[in-house]
Amino acid sequence: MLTARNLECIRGEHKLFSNIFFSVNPGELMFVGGPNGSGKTSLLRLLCGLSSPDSGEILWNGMDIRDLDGDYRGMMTYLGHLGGIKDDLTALENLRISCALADCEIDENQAADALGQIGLAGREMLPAKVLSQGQRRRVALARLLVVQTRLWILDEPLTALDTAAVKLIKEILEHNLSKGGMVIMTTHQEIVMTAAAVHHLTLS
Amino acid sequence: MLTARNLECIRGEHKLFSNIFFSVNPGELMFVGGPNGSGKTSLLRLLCGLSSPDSGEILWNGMDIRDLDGDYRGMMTYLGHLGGIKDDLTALENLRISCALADCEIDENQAADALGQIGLAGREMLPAKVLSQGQRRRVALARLLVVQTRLWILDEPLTALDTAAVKLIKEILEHNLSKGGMVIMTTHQEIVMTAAAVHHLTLS
Amino acid sequence: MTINWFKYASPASFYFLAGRMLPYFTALAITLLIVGLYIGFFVAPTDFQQGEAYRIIFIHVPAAWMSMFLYVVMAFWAGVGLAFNTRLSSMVASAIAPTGAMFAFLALWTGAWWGKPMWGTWWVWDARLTSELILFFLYIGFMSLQAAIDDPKRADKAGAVIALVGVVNVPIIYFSVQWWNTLHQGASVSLVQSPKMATAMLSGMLIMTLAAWMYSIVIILIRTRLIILERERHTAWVSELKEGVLE
Amino acid sequence: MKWESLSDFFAMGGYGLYVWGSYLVAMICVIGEVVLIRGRKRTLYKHLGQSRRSILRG
Amino acid sequence: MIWWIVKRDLLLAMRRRSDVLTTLFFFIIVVSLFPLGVGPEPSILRTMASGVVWVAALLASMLSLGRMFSSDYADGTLEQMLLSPVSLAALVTGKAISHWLVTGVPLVLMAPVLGIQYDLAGDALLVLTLSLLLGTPVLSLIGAIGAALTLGLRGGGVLVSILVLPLYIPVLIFGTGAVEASSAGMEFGAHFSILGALLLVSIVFSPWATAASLRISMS
Amino acid sequence: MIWWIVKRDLLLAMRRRSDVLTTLFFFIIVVSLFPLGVGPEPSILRTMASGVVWVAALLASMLSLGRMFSSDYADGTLEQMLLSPVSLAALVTGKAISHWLVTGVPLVLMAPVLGIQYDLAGDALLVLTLSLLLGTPVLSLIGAIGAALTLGLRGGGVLVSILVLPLYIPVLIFGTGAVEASSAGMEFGAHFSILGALLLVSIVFSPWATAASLRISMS
Ligand code: HEM
Ligand SMILES: Nc1ncnc2c1ncn2[C@@H]1O[C@H](COP(=O)(O)OP(=O)(O)OP(=O)(O)O)[C@@H](O)[C@H]1O
Ligand SMILES: Nc1ncnc2c1ncn2[C@@H]1O[C@H](COP(=O)(O)OP(=O)(O)OP(=O)(O)O)[C@@H](O)[C@H]1O
Ligand SMILES: [Mg+2]
Ligand SMILES: [Mg+2]
Repeated sequence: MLTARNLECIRGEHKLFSNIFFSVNPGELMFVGGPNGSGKTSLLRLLCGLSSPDSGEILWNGMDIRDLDGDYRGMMTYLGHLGGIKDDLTALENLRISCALADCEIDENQAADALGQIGLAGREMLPAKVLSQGQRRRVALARLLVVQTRLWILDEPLTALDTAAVKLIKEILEHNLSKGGMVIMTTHQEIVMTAAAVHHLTLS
Repeated sequence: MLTARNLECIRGEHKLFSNIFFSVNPGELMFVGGPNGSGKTSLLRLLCGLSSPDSGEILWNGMDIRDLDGDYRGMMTYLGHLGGIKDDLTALENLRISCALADCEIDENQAADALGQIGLAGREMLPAKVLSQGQRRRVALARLLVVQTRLWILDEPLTALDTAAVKLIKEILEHNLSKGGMVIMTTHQEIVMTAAAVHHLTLS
Repeated sequence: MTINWFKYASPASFYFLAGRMLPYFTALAITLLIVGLYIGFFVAPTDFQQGEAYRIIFIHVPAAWMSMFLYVVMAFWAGVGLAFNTRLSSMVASAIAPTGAMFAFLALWTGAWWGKPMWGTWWVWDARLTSELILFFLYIGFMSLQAAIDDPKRADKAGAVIALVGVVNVPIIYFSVQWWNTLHQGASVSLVQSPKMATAMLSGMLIMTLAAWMYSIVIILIRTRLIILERERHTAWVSELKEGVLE
Repeated sequence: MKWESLSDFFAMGGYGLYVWGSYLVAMICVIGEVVLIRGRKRTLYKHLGQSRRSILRG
Repeated sequence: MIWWIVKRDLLLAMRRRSDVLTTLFFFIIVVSLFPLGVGPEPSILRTMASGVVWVAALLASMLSLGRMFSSDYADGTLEQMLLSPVSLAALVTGKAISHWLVTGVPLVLMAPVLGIQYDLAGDALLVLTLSLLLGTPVLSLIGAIGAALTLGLRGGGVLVSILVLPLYIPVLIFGTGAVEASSAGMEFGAHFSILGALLLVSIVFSPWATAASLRISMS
Repeated sequence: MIWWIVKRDLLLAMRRRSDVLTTLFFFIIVVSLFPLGVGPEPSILRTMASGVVWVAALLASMLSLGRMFSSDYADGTLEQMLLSPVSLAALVTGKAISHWLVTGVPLVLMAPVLGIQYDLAGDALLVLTLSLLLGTPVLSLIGAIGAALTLGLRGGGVLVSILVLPLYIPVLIFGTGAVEASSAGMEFGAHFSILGALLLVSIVFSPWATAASLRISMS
C-alpha cells in the first residue's frame, strides 16, 4: 500500500501543491489530473523517489520509501516522459537491457514475444532511431509486459499512441490491477478503466 | 495551393505509402491519420521539404517546392515532434529567436503578448528546462500566433496539452483557416474543426 | 561503333560489365606482379650504396604512388556522385577508399622498414613522410565517416564532401609540410637517392607500379560489385540474379 | 642467377629482415584485403539467400 | 540574420558563463600539463612553446565543435533553420562566428600569458598572439564542416577530430612556423600572408560546404 | 549485473565498430600533431615522447568521458539505473570497466608504435606501455566521478576536464616519470608501485564516489 501524507512541492517561487494526502491499495488505480504545469510530473517523481518532497512523507506499507531504498525500487516501475530508449540499439536490445536494469532479465524470445504483443512484430531488429514516435513509446511500454513489480507509476503513458495501442495499454493496466497491482498515472486523455477502486487526484 | 502527386515513401525495406494524391486549397484543412508507424511524420517531412520523396512530386501553386526553395519555406511553418526549444533560454527568448529564424522578427512586448495568450503569463522569464512538458509545447506553439505564413504543417500539435490548451489551439487554427490559410496536421485525438473543407488522409 | 556510356552508368549494367572485365585484369595483375618481382629480385643489380635493402623500392614506390593517385580518383568519383546524383560513382568512391588506405599504410610501413637500415631510424618527420601520414589519416577519416552513417545515400554525400575538402587540402598540406621542414636546419637525414637508377631497377619499379594499378582495378571492381549487390538487393534484377547462380 | 644459394637469397645481403619484413607485410595486406572481401561476399550471399528463403516461406 | 544567430549563441554561452571559461581553462590546463610531462628544462620548454600552445588551441577549438550544432539538432532548432527562408550559408556563418567568439577569442587573449610560462621573449609572444588571431577563425570555419558532417552520429565527438585534425595541419604549421621564424630572427611576414590566405579561402568555401553538409546530415 | 552493463556498453560500442577505432585514431593523430607543431628535431622529440604520449592518453580518455553517462542520461536510462534495485556502485563499476576496455586498452596497444615515431629505444617503449597499462584504468575510474558530477550541465564536456585533469596529474607524473627514469638508466620500480597503489585506491573509492555523484546530479 502506498500512502502519501501531507505532501508539499515547491518549485522556484511557485507552490505547486501542498496538503496532499492519499493512499492506494492493491488493485486500486489513481489518476492524477490537472492542467499543464500543475505539478503532476513533479508529484510522480516524488512518489518514485527521484526527488524529495519539501514536506510530508511517502510510505510503502507504512515505511518511508527513503528508508526502504532498493527494496522499494524493486517493487516499483516508473515510466516518465523520456522512455530510456537508446537510438542506436534495436527495439529488442532496448527492451532486454531496460529489463535487466530493473533486475528482471529476459531472453531474446521473451523480449520478442513482448514486442510482438505490443504491436512491434517485424520491427524488433530496427534501431530505435528509425522508429516512429508511437513505436518508441511502445518499446518503453513493453517493459510493463515483463516486469513483476506491483506498483506502476506512469507519466502520460498514452501520448503518441494510436487508438489500438491505447486500448492495449488499458488492458495491460487492468490485468495488473486485477492481479492486485497498483497503478498511478497521469493523462490528458479520457480513459475509463475497471479497478477495485479508481481515485482521482486533481491538482490545479 | 499545395498539391501532392503520386507520392511514395520507402524506409528501409518497408514501403510506407505510395500513390498519394491530394491538394489543399486556401481555407482548407487536412487531417493525416493512421496508426503508429504508418508514415504520418514521414509524409509531413516530405511536404515541408526536409526530405525528398522516393517518387512523385509536391507542388506549391503548380511549382515544385524544391525549385521554389526559400520562397516556399517563407510561406510555410512546420512544427514537429521536437519543439526547437532551448533548455537554457527563457520562454520569451525562445519565442523571439524561433520567430527570427522564420524571418519574422518580433519585439519583447509582442512575444510576451503571445505567450500570455497561450497561457504562459507569469512564466515568460523561466528557463525552458523547468517548464512542464505541456508548457514547453505551448512555447513552441506560440509561434503560430505571430508568424505570417499561410501553410501550417503540424505534427501532433496536441500532445501533452491539457483540454484548455487543446481548445485554444483549435481556435488559433480555425482563425488561420478563416483567413485563407491552410493547415495539414496529424493527431491521435479526436478533434472537430470548421474549415472551408476538411480532408482526411488515412495511411495504413 | 558507338558505345552507350550511360548504359554502363547504371549499377546493374556495370555489375555485368565489371564481371566480364574482371578475369582479364586479374590475369594482367598476376602476370605483371610475377614479371615485376622477377625483375626486382633476379634481374635488378645490387645497389652500390644501399646493398640489397633498396629492393624495398619495388613495393614502396608503387604503394606510395597508388595511395596518392587513388585519393584523387576517389575524390573525383565522390564529387561526381555528389554533383550528378549518380549512385554508381559514389559506390566506386567507397570501393576505392580501403584499397587507397591499404596502399598508404604500405607506403608508410615499407618506408619505415627501409628507413631503419638506411637512416638508422624508423621514422623522421620529413615532408614526404609527414604528408603521406596525413594522407593516410584522410583516408581513415573518409572511411570512419562512411562507416558511422547507416543510410547509404547520406554516407555517399557526406563522404563526398570530406573527400573534396581533403583533396583541396592535400596540396596545401604537401607544400606547408615541405616549407615547414626547410625552415629548420636541414633534417639530419634526407632521402637517399641512388645517383642514377639502373634500367632494370627502373623498369622493375614501373612494372610493379602497373601491377599495383591492375590489382587496384581488380579489387575495386570486385568491391564495387559487392556494394552494388548490397545496396540493390531489393531490386528486380538482383532477385532475378538470385534465382540463377550468384556468380 | 645473381643469388648464390637460397639462404643467400633470404639473407638479402644482411638486410633480410627489412626486405622480407616489407614484402611480408605487403603480402599480408593484399591477402588480408582479399580475405576481407571474401568474408563480405559470403555474408552478403548468406543474406541474399536468406531473403530469398524468407520470400519463399512468406 | 547572421546577427540574430550570433546574438542567440552568445546569449546561450552567457547563460552558462562557465562555458566560455571552461574552454579557456581547458586550454590553460593542457598547456600547463606539458611541463609536468616533459620536465622543467627551460631551453626545451622554449623550443616547445609555440607548438604546445598551438596544439592546445587546436584541441580546445576542436573539442567545442561538438556543441556547435548538436544541441540545435537534438531539440529541433536545426530543422527550423533548414526550413528558414534565410539562406542556410548565412546561418552557418553566424554559427561559425559565434563559435570563434566563444572559443577562439579567449584563447588569443590568453596566449601571451601562457607564452610567458614557457619563457618566450616579447617579440615571439606578439607573433604567437597574432598568429592565433589569424589562425583560430580558420579552425572554427573548417571545424564547422566536420561538425555538420558528423551530426547525430554516435561517437561524433571523436569522429569529428579525425575529420578535421588533418585539415587543421596547415594552420598549425604556418602558425608555429611564424613564431619560430621570429624567434630565429627571420622574416615571418610570409607565414602571416599564408595564414591570411587560408582564412580567406575558408571564409569563402566553408559556409557553403557546411550548409551542404547540414542538408546531407538532416535529410 | 556489472557484466550486463559491460556487455551492453560493449554492444553499443560494437554497434559502431568505428567507435573504438576513433578514440584510437584520435590518440594517434594528437601524438602525431606535436612534431608538426614543435618541428622535426629527433633529439627534442625524444625528450618529449613520454610526456606527449601520456598527455595524449589523458586527453583521449578524458574526451570520451562525456559519452560515459550522457547518452544514458539524455534518454532516461540513467533514471532507470537509479531506480534499479541493484547497487548503483556496481552499475557504475561496469560502466568504468567498459570505458577502459573501449578507450584504454587500444591506447596501451598502440603506444609502442607511437613511441617509435618519437624514436624511443626498446626499453623505454616497454616501460611506457606498462605505465599506460597501469595508469589508464585509473583514468577511467577517476573520470567516471567527473563525468557523473557534470552530467546534464551545459558545457559539461569542458567542465569535466577541469574537474578531472587535476586529479589525473599524479598519474601523469608517475607515468612519465617511470619512462624517464628508465631512459636515464635509473630504477623505475618505485614509480610502478605508486601507479599500482593509485589503481587500488581508485578501484576502492571511485565506484562509491561516482554513485554518490550520480545521485546528486540526478536529484
Ligand atoms: C615511413 C617512411 C617513408 C614514407 C612515408 C615514404 C613516402 C614516400 C612517398 C609518398 C613517395 C612518393 C613521392 C613522390 O613521388 O613524390 C616516396 C617515394 C620514394 N621513396 Fe619513400 N617514404 C619513406 C621512406 C623512404 C626511405 C627510407 C627511402 C630510401 C632510403 C625512400 C625512398 C624513396 C624513393 C627512392 C622514392 C621514389 C622517388 C621518386 O622517384 O619519385 N623512402 N616515398
Ligand atoms: N525553478 C522554477 N521556478 C518556477 N517555476 C518552476 C520552477 N521549476 C518548475 N517550475 C514550475 O513547476 C511546474 C512543474 O510542473 P510539472 O512538470 O510537474 O507539470 P505537469 O503537471 O506534469 O504538467 P504537464 O501536464 O504539462 O506535463 C511548472 O509549472 C513549472 O513552470
Ligand atoms: N530504416 C528503416 N528500416 C525499416 N523501417 C523504417 C526505417 N526507417 C523508418 N522505418 C519505419 O518507417 C515508419 C516511420 O513512421 P513515421 O515516423 O512516419 O510514423 P508516424 O505515422 O508518424 O507514427 P506515429 O504515430 O508513431 O508518430 C516506422 O514504421 C518505422 O518503423
Ligand atoms: Mg508532466
Ligand atoms: Mg509521427
